[in-house]
Amino acid sequence: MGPDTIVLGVVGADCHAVGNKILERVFSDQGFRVVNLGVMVSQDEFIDAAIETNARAILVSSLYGQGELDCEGLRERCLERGLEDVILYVGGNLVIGKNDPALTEQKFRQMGYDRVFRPDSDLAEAARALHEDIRQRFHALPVA
Amino acid sequence: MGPDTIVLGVVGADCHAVGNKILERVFSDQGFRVVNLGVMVSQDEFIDAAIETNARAILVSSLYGQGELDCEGLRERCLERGLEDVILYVGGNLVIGKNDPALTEQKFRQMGYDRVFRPDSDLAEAARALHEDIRQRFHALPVA
Amino acid sequence: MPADTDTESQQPLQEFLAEREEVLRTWSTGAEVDLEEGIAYQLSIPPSRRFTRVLAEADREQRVLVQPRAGVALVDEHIALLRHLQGEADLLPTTIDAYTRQNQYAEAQKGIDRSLQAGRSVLNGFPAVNHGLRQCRRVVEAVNRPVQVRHGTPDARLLAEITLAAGFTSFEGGGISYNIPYAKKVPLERSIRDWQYVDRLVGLYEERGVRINREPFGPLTGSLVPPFISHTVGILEGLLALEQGVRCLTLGYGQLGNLVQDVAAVQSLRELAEEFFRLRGFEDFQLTTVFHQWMGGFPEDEPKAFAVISWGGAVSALSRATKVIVKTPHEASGIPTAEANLQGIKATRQIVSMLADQVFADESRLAAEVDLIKSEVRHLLKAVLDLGQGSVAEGAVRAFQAGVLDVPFAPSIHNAGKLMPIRDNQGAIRVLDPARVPLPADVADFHRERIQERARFEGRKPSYHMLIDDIYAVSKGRLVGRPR
Amino acid sequence: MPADTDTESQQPLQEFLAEREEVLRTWSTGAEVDLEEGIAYQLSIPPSRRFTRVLAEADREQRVLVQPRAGVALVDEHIALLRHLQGEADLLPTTIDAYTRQNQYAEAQKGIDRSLQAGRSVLNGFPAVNHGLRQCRRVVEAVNRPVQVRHGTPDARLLAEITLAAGFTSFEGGGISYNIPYAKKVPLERSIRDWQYVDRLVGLYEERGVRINREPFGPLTGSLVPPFISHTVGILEGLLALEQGVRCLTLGYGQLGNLVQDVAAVQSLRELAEEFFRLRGFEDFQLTTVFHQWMGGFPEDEPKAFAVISWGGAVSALSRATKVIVKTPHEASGIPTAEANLQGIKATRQIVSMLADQVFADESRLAAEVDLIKSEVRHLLKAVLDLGQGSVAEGAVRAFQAGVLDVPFAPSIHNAGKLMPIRDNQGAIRVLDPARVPLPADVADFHRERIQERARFEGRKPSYHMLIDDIYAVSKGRLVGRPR
Ligand code: B12
Ligand code: B12
Repeated sequence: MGPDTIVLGVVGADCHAVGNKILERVFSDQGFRVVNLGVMVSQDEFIDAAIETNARAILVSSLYGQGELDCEGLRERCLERGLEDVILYVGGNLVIGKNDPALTEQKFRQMGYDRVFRPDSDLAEAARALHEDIRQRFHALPVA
Repeated sequence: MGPDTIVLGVVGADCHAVGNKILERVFSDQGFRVVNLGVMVSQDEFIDAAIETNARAILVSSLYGQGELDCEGLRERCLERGLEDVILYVGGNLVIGKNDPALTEQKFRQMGYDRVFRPDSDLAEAARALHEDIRQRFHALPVA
Repeated sequence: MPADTDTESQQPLQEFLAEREEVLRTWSTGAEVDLEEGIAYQLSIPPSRRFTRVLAEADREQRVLVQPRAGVALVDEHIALLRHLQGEADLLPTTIDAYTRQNQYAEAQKGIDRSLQAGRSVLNGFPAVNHGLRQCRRVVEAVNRPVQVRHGTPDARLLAEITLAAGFTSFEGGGISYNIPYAKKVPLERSIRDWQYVDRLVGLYEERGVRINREPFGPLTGSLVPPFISHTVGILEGLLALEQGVRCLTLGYGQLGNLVQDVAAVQSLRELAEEFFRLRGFEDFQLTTVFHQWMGGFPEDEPKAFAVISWGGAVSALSRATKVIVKTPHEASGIPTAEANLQGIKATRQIVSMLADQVFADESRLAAEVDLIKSEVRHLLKAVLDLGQGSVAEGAVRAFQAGVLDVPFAPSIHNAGKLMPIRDNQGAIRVLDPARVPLPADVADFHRERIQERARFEGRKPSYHMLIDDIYAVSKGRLVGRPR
Repeated sequence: MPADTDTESQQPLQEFLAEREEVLRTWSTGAEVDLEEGIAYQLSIPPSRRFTRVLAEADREQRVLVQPRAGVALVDEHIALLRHLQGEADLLPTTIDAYTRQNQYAEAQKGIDRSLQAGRSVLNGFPAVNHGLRQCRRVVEAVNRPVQVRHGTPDARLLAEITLAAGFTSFEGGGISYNIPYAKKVPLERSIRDWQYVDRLVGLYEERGVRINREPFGPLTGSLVPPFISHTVGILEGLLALEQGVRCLTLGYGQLGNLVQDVAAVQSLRELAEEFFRLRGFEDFQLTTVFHQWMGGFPEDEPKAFAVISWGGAVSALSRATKVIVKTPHEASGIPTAEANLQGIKATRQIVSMLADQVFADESRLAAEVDLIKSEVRHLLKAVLDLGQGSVAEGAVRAFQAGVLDVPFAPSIHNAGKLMPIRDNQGAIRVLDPARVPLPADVADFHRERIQERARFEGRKPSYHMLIDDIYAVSKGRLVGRPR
């Protein structure tokens, strides 16, 4: 069993590339096969790539503040297109303005994202969480 | 009739001298005879000087935060010692900490000060106010 | 007036006018624009609200002007925002939202509608195209400072048509600086051409006595871009603009953090631009500079952000830039509130005016750094212009194709992304590997040696890890990303 | 060990001990003090909580340590305050209230009682004498950083007895710097003598292996004091302390605002102190420097205060002082809350560590300014020491009597107050009229010329008005007080 594949990208009309390049590096170092779509990725591009590569997770970044608009409906669209189990992570400066991080997390959880990350998240920890989530959802044996 | 005499000083154990030197200068330029007692002046020293020089007003500064303790009772002490009409002004960083200036003003008004000045007060305006207050209290003819 | 370049690089006027008709049809609000009416309107704007005048005065008096970024979805809210800032700011912005920057006007419309519903802006800027000329004019008229359009739009033709006719007196951007850091797939030929249109439009206003200020975006990705790269791009965009008839240019630089390098960069930028503009036959231009406070990742803690802002303000003053673009204490978190924005301006204003009487100059390390940047830029610009065989635009396109121009961390697929910048032991940006960017051999050696000096100090090899540490450094309270 | 000065200047031990008994009887809490027990306690303090160790390390690593001011009336509140600050501060203070500074312990007691009633501190510091040794020890033990006593006390004998026995490892002040700016009528002979007592006490601890750091108060009135005045006072106080057996000294300087002058001041302070300490026969001492962020009037607006704080932090880093004393965004208004205090520390920490890798040096204007200060101080110190005919203390007293030493804006009647400082056109402090302070003729001319240059620029004569404008300048957003 090779490394798990994940799809990475910055959603919408967002051009912030620095964090994306670092995420690619860190998640590769942490044992994932990373399919990096770069910046300005549409929801369908994320889903196409996930289907094509049989990815376990989609990691969405949004930095520029319009994430609320761009991220909405991705979970539903995944289901529509037959991605039932795919793990959805999202991170960055997700909404406009300086906000209570707890509210932002709640908002994106409700949209169907499994985990929500702040800009200063520890990436090694995020990678560990992802390994664990994948294990639980895809590799865990039914408990006897 | 010569210029009105006023007594100036920094009350208590307060050593802040810069503002005091400037106040002396400005009030002299604005036509007062200024008796400057400098820093670290006790209530009785203020009153002694006012009695000796037949001063119309006492200008108390307090910068170092303990003004609340040092300024209390000056009005009563003036009355005790026969200074019935003397005008009392106070100014500076009157209390400990950053406070609502309105509350501070109220507090010192209640102690019997006629006017209360913030650190960034316009001194020319203060001098004008003092001329006016002296006129009203000492020179105004009874209206027919 | 440079005889040969001029005619060659300009589109015949008829073609341009035909293209205009098309551009104005790309969104309904284009119909409101009438060039003659726009020129007449611009001519009615008093000098105190003209960028070019305020810049010229500051330049003469060696004063640093303070300008924020700001933009929200709805017109009244945007006006309220600018009014909140105008007391402390010398120049005002109108920052455009990210959908408009990609010409996604339908998306921008959704953002406007959602903002109306939500009672707060869900867009990261002001969708000027959707609001159209009349509404934009309300903005310009509501304030008492000159207002500039600030964005990041590869194809800004319609945006320029609307906002210039509406009375904005300055327009940021350029065919390279608003593509490579801001777009993914837009071909450089395309964006340069579309920006030639914008500059041509500005040139038409200029011909009619309306001077519009143009400001190439200096900081590029704002992420460890060596001065010789951003200077070269800025000067190329300046030349491209001059060719189309622009006459008032403000070239920009994003603070990197080392005092000597930053001051040297501002000084050399101005001197190099003068040099190359004249070399290419332009004599008649108004040149100023803009210094951007630290454009990379900020610390989240507000007092720490104030320190970064203030240091940027200090260096803008010591380097005598004509204006400084201000960050806010909310930078790491999100679009600032009006209040946070004002706080950034106030801190900047204090330090800029406190240091107004000091210059940082006549220093030997400074002179050395100025010389270094100059020799780098001359070398690089020559290579670019040679590639273009006389055409600045061609040169720029081919240079990016060949990796001769290479912007670190840029999202564009048309950028090589191979040049590797790293801070030296004093925090100046050097390049470990210039990749295909031509640097004189001794200069490349100098860069490597400075990085080696740091590597020895830190007891580790220069590598991508060092670079990543540098990326995070300022937000973690350092300039040089030392090993943890 | 300097043979002659030592014996001459030190009181016979028996006399000192007899005086001690008296001192300890001046307030009830004196009875708690036992020198032997104090020494034993000090010896039990771990190095991480000793000033001298933390300073030595920072000095070796060329790091700038960050220290706030802080003190409130009640012990538990004071502990909570220091704990709030210790995460971001390297060194902690205990700032003493103004009654204690004047030995008015009965007034201080009223302040404690009123504070208990009011549920907030009505004193502007921590009344350490009233609280006594055991309570002070609670403070020192409650935190994980070294703690210093910071005050402004002409007669600090009892305060020193109590706080040193309680485990504070540094003690600010000196016979000149805690008299002239802080008192009105205390004779200089008196305060110098009382500080010789304090230094002798520190010397006794030193002899027993307990090194206590001593820090003369560099900024004096914090109001346009030329570096040559404060340097001269600092070096005199250093010599007075060394004579009594002190071995760990931190000399201070208050930022004036001109980058070159400030960096030159820190550099020259250290070099001059070394020079004169050795000249007077002292070889064995540990010397460091402290840079005070702007000590004059602050802007009331908090973002503007942050800019002033950050600029102070930046210059402390560029000048490589050993530590920086931090102001807060509440400075213009009142004693800061714990939160505001922490904000000042955070802003300072960010800029100090961001600039940790840069020094401002090797510059010709800097070298010129360093030379200027050195020749001024050498000239002045020589005059002072000559007046003392071998005695530092005598020299200091006679120098103030004669106006040879003269501190601008000092409240003391023993200070001439005739020297007139004014900023030059770049904001450096110069003297228009040195009055009776001896400056070499060419130096005095240089000062006047620099001020004349400004006067010409402003189109007005140098005068008291210019000086007043300079006093208000920083709080109004400038450094040089230009005419309005
Ligand atoms: C550099 C920068 C730019 C550069 C980008 C260059 C480039 N192409 O990359 C330029 C100057 C071009 C730029 C442009 C704009 N920017 Co910008 N930019 C920044 C800045 C200063 C730093 C970003 C950065 O590189 N940080 C360093 C990297 C390493 O951190 P990062 O991006 O946060 O990524 C990390 C984390 O977020 C996290 N993360 C992200 N996604 C995910 C996902 C998962 C699953 C996990 C686990 C973690 C994770 O991990 C990443 C790596 O550590 C930030 C503010 C800041 N952070 O200080 C603003 C900021 C992101 N920009 C902002 C805005 C608004 C814009 C603009 C719209 C202009 C404007 N209106 O001001 C345009 C965008 C146009 C567009 N189409 O996108 C706003 C967003 C506001 C908001 N959310 O409310 C910010 C926050 C500034 C601000 N406070 O206003 N920007
Ligand atoms: C310089 C200074 C010092 C110098 C003073 C040198 C000297 N001898 O003069 C030194 C360093 C010695 C010092 C010491 C202390 N200081 Co001090 N100091 C300052 C500082 C920075 C500037 C003061 C100044 O000179 N301003 C310039 C002059 C022109 O303005 P001004 O003093 O405000 O005076 C004007 C106005 O107040 C007004 N005014 C004043 N009185 C009156 C009266 C009338 C009738 C009118 C109309 C107007 C008026 O007009 C004046 C002229 O424009 C201020 C903070 C600030 N303002 O930024 C703190 C400040 C005043 N100090 C303060 C404190 C607490 C102290 C200390 C107790 C130390 C400590 N705990 O930190 C000691 C005092 C010891 C003592 N015994 O008094 C606090 C007071 C706190 C409070 N009120 O809550 C302040 C506000 C700083 C702070 N935020 O903590 N200080």
